[in-house]
Amino acid sequence: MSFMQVEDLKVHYPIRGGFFNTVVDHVYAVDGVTMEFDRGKTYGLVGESGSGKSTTGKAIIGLEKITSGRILYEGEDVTNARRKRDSAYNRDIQMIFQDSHSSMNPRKRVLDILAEPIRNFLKLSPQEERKRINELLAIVGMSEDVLLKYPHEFSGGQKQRLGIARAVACNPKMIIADEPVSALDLSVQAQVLNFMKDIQEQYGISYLFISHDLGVVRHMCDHISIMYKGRFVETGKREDIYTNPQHIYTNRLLSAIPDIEPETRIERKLERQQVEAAYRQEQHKYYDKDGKVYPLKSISDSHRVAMSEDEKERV
Amino acid sequence: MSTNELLEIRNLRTSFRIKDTYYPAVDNVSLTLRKNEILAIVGESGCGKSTLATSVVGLHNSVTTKVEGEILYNNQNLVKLTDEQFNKLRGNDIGFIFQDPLSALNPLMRIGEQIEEGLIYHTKLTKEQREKRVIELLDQVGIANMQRVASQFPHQLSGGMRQRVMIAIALSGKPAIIIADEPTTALDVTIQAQILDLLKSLQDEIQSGIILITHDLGVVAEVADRVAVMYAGEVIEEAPVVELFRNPKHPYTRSLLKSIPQTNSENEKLEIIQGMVPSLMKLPRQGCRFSSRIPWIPQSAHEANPQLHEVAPGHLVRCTCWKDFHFEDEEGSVNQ
Amino acid sequence: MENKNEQTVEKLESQSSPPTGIQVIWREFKKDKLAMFSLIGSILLMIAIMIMAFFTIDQTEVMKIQLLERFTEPGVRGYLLGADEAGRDMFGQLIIGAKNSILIAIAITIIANVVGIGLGIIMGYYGGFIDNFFMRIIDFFITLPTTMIIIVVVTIIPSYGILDLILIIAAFQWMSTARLVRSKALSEARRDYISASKTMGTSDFAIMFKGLLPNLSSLLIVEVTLSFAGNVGIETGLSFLGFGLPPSTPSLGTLVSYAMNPIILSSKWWVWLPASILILVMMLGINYVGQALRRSADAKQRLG
Amino acid sequence: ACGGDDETTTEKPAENTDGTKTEENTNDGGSTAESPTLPSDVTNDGDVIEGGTLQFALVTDSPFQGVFSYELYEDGYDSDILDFMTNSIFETDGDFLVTDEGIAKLDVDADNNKVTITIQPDEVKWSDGTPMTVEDIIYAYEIIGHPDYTGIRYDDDFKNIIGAAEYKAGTADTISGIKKIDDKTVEISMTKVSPAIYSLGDGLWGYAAPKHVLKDIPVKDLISSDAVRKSPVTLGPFKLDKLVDGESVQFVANEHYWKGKPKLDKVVLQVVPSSSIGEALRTGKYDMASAYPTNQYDGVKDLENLTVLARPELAYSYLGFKLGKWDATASVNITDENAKMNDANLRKAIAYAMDIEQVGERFYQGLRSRATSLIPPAFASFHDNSLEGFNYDPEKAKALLDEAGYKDVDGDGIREDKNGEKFEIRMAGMSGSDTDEAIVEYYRQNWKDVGLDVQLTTGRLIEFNSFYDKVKADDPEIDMFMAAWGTGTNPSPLGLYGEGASFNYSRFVTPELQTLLADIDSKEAVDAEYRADAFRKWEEYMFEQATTVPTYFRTEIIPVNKRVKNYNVDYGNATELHEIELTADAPIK
Amino acid sequence: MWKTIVRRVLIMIPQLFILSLLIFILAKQMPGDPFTGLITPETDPNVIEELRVKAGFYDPWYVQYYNWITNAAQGDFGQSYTFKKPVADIIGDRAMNTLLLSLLSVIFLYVLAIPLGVLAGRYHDSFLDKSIVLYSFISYAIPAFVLYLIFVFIFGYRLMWFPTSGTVEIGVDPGTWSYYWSKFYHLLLPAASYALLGTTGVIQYLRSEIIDAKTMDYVKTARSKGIPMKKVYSRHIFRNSLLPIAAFLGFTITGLLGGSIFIETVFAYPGMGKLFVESISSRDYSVITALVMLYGFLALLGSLLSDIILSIVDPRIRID
Ligand SMILES: Nc1ncnc2c1ncn2[C@@H]1O[C@H](COP(=O)(O)OP(=O)(O)OP(=O)(O)O)[C@@H](O)[C@H]1O
Ligand SMILES: Nc1ncnc2c1ncn2[C@@H]1O[C@H](COP(=O)(O)OP(=O)(O)OP(=O)(O)O)[C@@H](O)[C@H]1O
Ligand SMILES: [Mg+2]
Ligand SMILES: [Mg+2]
Repeated sequence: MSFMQVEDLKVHYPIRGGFFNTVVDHVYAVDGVTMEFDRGKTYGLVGESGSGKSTTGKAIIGLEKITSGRILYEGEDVTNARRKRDSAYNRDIQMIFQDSHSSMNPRKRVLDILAEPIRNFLKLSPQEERKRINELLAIVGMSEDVLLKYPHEFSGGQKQRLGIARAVACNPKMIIADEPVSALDLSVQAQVLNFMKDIQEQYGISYLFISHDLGVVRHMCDHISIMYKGRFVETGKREDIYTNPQHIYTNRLLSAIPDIEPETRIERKLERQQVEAAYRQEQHKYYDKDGKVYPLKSISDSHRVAMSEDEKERV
Repeated sequence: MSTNELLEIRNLRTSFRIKDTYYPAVDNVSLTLRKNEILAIVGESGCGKSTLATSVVGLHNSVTTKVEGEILYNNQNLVKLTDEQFNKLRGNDIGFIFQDPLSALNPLMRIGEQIEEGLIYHTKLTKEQREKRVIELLDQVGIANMQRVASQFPHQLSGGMRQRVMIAIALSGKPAIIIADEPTTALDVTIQAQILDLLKSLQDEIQSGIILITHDLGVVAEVADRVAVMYAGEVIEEAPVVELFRNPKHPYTRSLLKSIPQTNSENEKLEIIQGMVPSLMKLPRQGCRFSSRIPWIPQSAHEANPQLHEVAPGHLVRCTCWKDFHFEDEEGSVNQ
Repeated sequence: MENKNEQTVEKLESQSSPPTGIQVIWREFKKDKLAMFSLIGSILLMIAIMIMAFFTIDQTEVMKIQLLERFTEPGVRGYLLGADEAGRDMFGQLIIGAKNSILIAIAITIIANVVGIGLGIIMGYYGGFIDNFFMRIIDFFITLPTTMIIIVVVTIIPSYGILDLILIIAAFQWMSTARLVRSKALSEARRDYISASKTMGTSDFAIMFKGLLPNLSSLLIVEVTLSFAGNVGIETGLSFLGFGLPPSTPSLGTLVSYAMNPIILSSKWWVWLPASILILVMMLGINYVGQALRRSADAKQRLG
Repeated sequence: ACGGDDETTTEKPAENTDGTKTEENTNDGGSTAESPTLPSDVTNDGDVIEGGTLQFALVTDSPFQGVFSYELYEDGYDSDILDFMTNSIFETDGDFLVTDEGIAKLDVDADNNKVTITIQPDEVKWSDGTPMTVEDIIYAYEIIGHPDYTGIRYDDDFKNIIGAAEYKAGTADTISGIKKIDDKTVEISMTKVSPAIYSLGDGLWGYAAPKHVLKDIPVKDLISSDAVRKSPVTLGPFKLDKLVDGESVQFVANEHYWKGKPKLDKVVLQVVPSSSIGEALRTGKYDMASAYPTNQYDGVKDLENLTVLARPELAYSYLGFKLGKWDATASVNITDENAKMNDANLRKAIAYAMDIEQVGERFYQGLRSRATSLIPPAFASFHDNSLEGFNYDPEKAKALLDEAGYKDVDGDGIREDKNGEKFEIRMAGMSGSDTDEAIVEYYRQNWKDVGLDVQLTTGRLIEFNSFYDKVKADDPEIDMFMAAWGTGTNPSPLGLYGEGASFNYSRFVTPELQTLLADIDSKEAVDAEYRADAFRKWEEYMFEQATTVPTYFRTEIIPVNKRVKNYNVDYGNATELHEIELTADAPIK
Repeated sequence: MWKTIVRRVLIMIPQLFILSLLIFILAKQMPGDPFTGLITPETDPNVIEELRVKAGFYDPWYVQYYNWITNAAQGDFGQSYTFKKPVADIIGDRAMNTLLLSLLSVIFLYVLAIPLGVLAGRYHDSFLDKSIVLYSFISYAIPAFVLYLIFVFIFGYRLMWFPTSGTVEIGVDPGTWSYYWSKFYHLLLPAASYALLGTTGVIQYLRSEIIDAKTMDYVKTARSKGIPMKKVYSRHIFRNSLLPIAAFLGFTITGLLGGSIFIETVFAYPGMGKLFVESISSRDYSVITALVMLYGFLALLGSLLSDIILSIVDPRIRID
């Protein structure tokens, strides 16, 4: 049973303008997103830049104001409580940031960085705190002598691992990972991804894994949602998405992913061009007259796709 | 130099001065670019790809940078050219595309002006002719409303459009060589695909040689003809694209390929490369530079002074360690 | 498993220091001889002034009027820098004046910067309404003709002395700091480490003043240094216009404004010139120090 | 007092618009007696040139206001400018008393409280050529008395003219007391006539207004009219030719001047800041300067191209003691017997302890000297030469203090009061130049030498406006205060020391003093001898009481370029402007 | 664009209103009043009292304020107590003088500072750069008015190259060529002195802007086009660094107005700054308040001007 549900989440940013600098419009950064999370599973969130992925993640963890919608955690409505700093919710939901470098205070030593959540949430004695930190370092495979260093003295991968160590410090139930590897080189990316999987296995953490790299998402996630302009166009199990994509946007995204098969690149290019042409011709069918994505309709137990009413009939 | 060869880089070494000492960031690199081919240079961040590219166009700060070796183009050694001589080639014979098109475009200049600028110095076209050419170029890179875009400023365009403009600038002199330094890294996948397709089709059109710098092996597989893999300032492997992906030899290349999440790797662990690329000042200058990251391979497997060896036609590999290489867990033992 | 190797690599890197900390500043000073010279010179000068003013010079003695010593020339009868029209020792006045001016400038700098930095960080961190509200106030303050208002206020205060002067000037000096800090805090607050701290339950106050503030420190050092130099100037200017401190409280400003008397300007140089030169030297020194600090805060312009 | 005298207005604090120039330092000067080194006239050799242009520097740090009408101006600098182009209808002697030599003759009928003014020459013309008539004299009264007049000259004195109040109230069309007898004569009836009438007091007005020009301009618009601001029609030796507002004026000779056409062609008057006047004179930019700052005497003292003339100023500085309060409702001064400073010996001791001689010598190069009485020596007939003043004598001061019971009981060098309690005197002083600050510090040292602890009210010298605010309000923080009075040409002390005088800042009144003051302006005092005697008695009384201790007499210096042929600044026989001649085309450098 | 300007102007109204309240109350708090200056034995104290009553100084402050602000809103700032003229007339003349002085100063300043800043940035770290930086620091560090005094002394009196007071020579007729020359001639020394000491900001800003610009990617792009270095500097680096300087203009003028007090005092130039100091000592309330309002207004205008210029020269900033 899912331990956390997000219901019809909306985050709208006002656009000010006009003569008196009043709100003239809104950016519909997140515009009605519904998700639920099971323990120990990874949920992928994919979409092009600006589609609202990060905003969704930040709204869930409480970094953004929610315009409307609800978040239920262990059966309780935490929509408002989530912004309270020392709530259980805050302790149980943690985040890993895209830019590992900027996610650590450059003026703080690793010791203080790792200790921050422990001091806030666990209230341990100094010895216990130190013990916990050493455990964390062991988990991410670093020795104690890094504690006195500053973040800039680490490589990207190391920093990202420290970021993960910090996120797991208080045994969270879920970690929101916002593009945790997109700034990393291939080999380092592999390190971090492996590592995230290890931890998940060990502690049963759930991930909300945000990325625009469909290859990585496929590798990591059990369940994937494709996002476009603040809404989901398609959501389903990994297989649903990769083997049976329904929405034209999903198709287009999938066809654009480069593959490391040079032999078949000519075919892929042709296919890509076909999908692109189809997308251009048929996209009106997939979006309403305001260019918005239609509501999701289930097409199987796990697989839901956005479609208009008439489209649905056709299916 | 055969007629097919556009550019030949021989033993290029580019060093940066840091605290009064010169550290080579590109060390003894030799490469050849042929007509109508895309030569991809891949490698991890900091391995010297951009340094190499900038050396070819002579954009290094001469005070803090030392460029040695030869870069032969049209029977001239580019390394020896003065800035003025180089200016005749830059923008005319050699076009350059930068990674981040936003910062690479002058924010205060109209797009049209920026494309036109090179033409002023390299052609004798009149103002009208130049303007016509700008429109043509924009058309060529697939921008629909050329007229309007020409009169806009960079910040008014989307990322993909900006990169197209950068390409138009690079194309403006009908260059024989185009150097593209990570042209798609800042872009979304769908846009990346469009830009790559554009580059490919342009190349068919204008028959120039392209050096494409990237760290994304997927991109390489999509467009490159030949690939050079760099590690720590050196080229460690060079091969035609299919050969490289089918038959990678160097341990680094092999590890790299294994670390890409694959369709079938879903629940498996990815292969990783231990450690990290040493920083410029701490690069090992002796022996196989990759050896420290594969410590389970005995030192004896490495060459004392690793050289490029041709292992198949057009396929070069540095050092002999590839012969003894196996992945760490393939033997099941872990060297602590 | 793989950690062993990493540690060796890390060890090589070592020597822990934050990216823009004291070490960078120190390196910058070592590179720039002039800045180093200015730093040491300014510090020594100020220390010397303070020591002399507090320990070796008797203010009542210096300020005693001795009509017979009127306009005594430098070097005569032990008057190192001569005497003014009331026969008061110029050297003593210079030291006491410098002490007063420096202390005033320091006090103004501290008050204005504490307010400016505090407010700036709060504005930048919270943004939104709080930011807007204070921004309007700052906008208002910035358009105020500061010199004029200060003059009006000065004429209102009945017995106005050093403390009043400090408070009045400080009241009009915090805005630019607040603005600068706000804009930096605004961009800094968008960085992920702030978000990270929020998700880890740190209180807003701790984030602002323990997390964010240290990251603005290099900028602030520059700001504080240069505003210190500016504040020496303001006091001088007010004295020149006749709205500064009374002559019984010598300051560099009062000494310099003796130059307004044409006779003193043209033939009694020892009355006004030493103070002018002291101001020049001090400000120059502080500016060179400030420039080096600024370079160390801005990686692009660093020398070393 | 009469409001229309140029000499007085230069003394006014009103001119001190820049805050750094207060009475104290603009018109520094000393008594003639003490600075004999400087002459009051020059005679230069050399051949006189035909005509020529006199370059005149008006020393001020702010622009002049440019109200060129005696009835309306309030700023001293405007009167300096007016001097060149207007002429009082009366001439005065060395005591500033009206003589018979002017355009008009004054006849006083003291018994009937009437005066008659008669135009003497056959024809006097305004600068535009229109003849002057008695109507013009009357019109001046009608301006001041007019309901729309907002200036300062409609005062109690003016109300002395019969019918002035009714005219002011708008209930009468003319001032009934002013009667035109014929084209040359006017008769003015007054409620009372006192000796002050000869000093142009009692409401008598010394100027004529060009009625033919002004009559069409409503009185309330006069002050902004071109007839006052830009092209005044005047009676003086020169007439206004060109004007740069607030900065400079060019005059040309008035061919209609009643004493004959001036010898100069032109006068150019320019505002020069006090900080640069010395240099300007040195480099020969100007022939003379008005109100040359005394503390810059050094700057001109030794210049070859100049002669520095001097004359006593009609002013004195003083140290006043607060002895009571002003009762605003009853408009009287009330002396408080128990006032802290109500001990003549204490006051005298304070005065004897001041080393005024040294201050005058050192800070003012002898241009200020110890004042001995409350009447400046310029009023030769009224000034009491026999008074010695409180010459610096610290021993005497100590003796007086001991005698009065102010003794140092706790041995800290500072005297305690009669009851043996801490005794601190608070003095208010007006801020001005740095010199003023130094001088006050010096006096405080002097007082400390005799064991008196004098502290400054507010801890520093007080800016002019606040100073008068505080002194006027009898601020309890003030035990004594240093200030100065310009006396004007009418030395009558009633307005400054009388029971009902709000300017009597020491608030000292006694019946005896009342009588003495009344005597000075009594009917009997119309007799000059009698009046002089009354003055002296009052002076002696004030010296004995020492409630207002005169500190300095001041000497005004007037640097004059050596190309000016003859020039005399003595009040009695000053060179008239139309007589000035030059010996070179440009000032000598 | 127009909308923004109109909006900004509308925002000025409450700002100016608050400023007016502030300065009015402050001004009334000053000890003394315009009539204190009339104190002399020659003046009847009752006359002074009467004048005070007539001027409304005994009314409650809000009544005085109301009367004043309602008139001021209609452009009538009252009469100057000192000059007996409408305040607008006096300030009008003086403001004109100050604006002329400011304008010429700004021109001189830019003419001097821009080449120096450009050179310092172009030859960053060279001897030339160091000399320029030294000069700019000295000009900042030196107590300005001392140098002004020395200039007046040397150039005005010792060398007699320039007039030392006033705005125009007496005797030249308004409207003639020599009149304008005389005006210009009177402005020359103060404006040049100001410019000489006021360059620090512009030089420092330009210099670091150019040093920054040199490392920008777009400069690399320009070089990769094969444009001669000279042209890279002129078309890209200088242009991009200089454009923001244009926006400084508004602020520079505002700053200059503030500094005008010193210049005008030393050079005996009758402008607003000097008028202000004079009015303070004569307690000429109506002039003080009107002047502060004018300064405030000009400051607002200056910043608006800066924003407008910036939005014109920098296409990234759009105000609409
Ligand atoms: N504070 C904000 N105010 C206004 N608009 C915002 C704000 N933050 C985000 N947006 C807008 O909301 C939309 C969604 O942004 P979001 O960062 O969630 O996208 P994303 O999918 O994470 O993109 P990327 O892949 O680039 O990180 C974008 O159009 C963005 O411009
Ligand atoms: N101007 C410079 N001065 C000193 N060192 C430099 C300079 N430019 C680059 N380097 C160093 O040279 C090495 C190679 O840098 P280069 O930019 O060529 O790498 P790259 O392969 O292009 O990396 P990326 O993928 O991150 O662009 C790096 O270690 C870098 O730190
Ligand atoms: Mg994002
Ligand atoms: Mg690179």
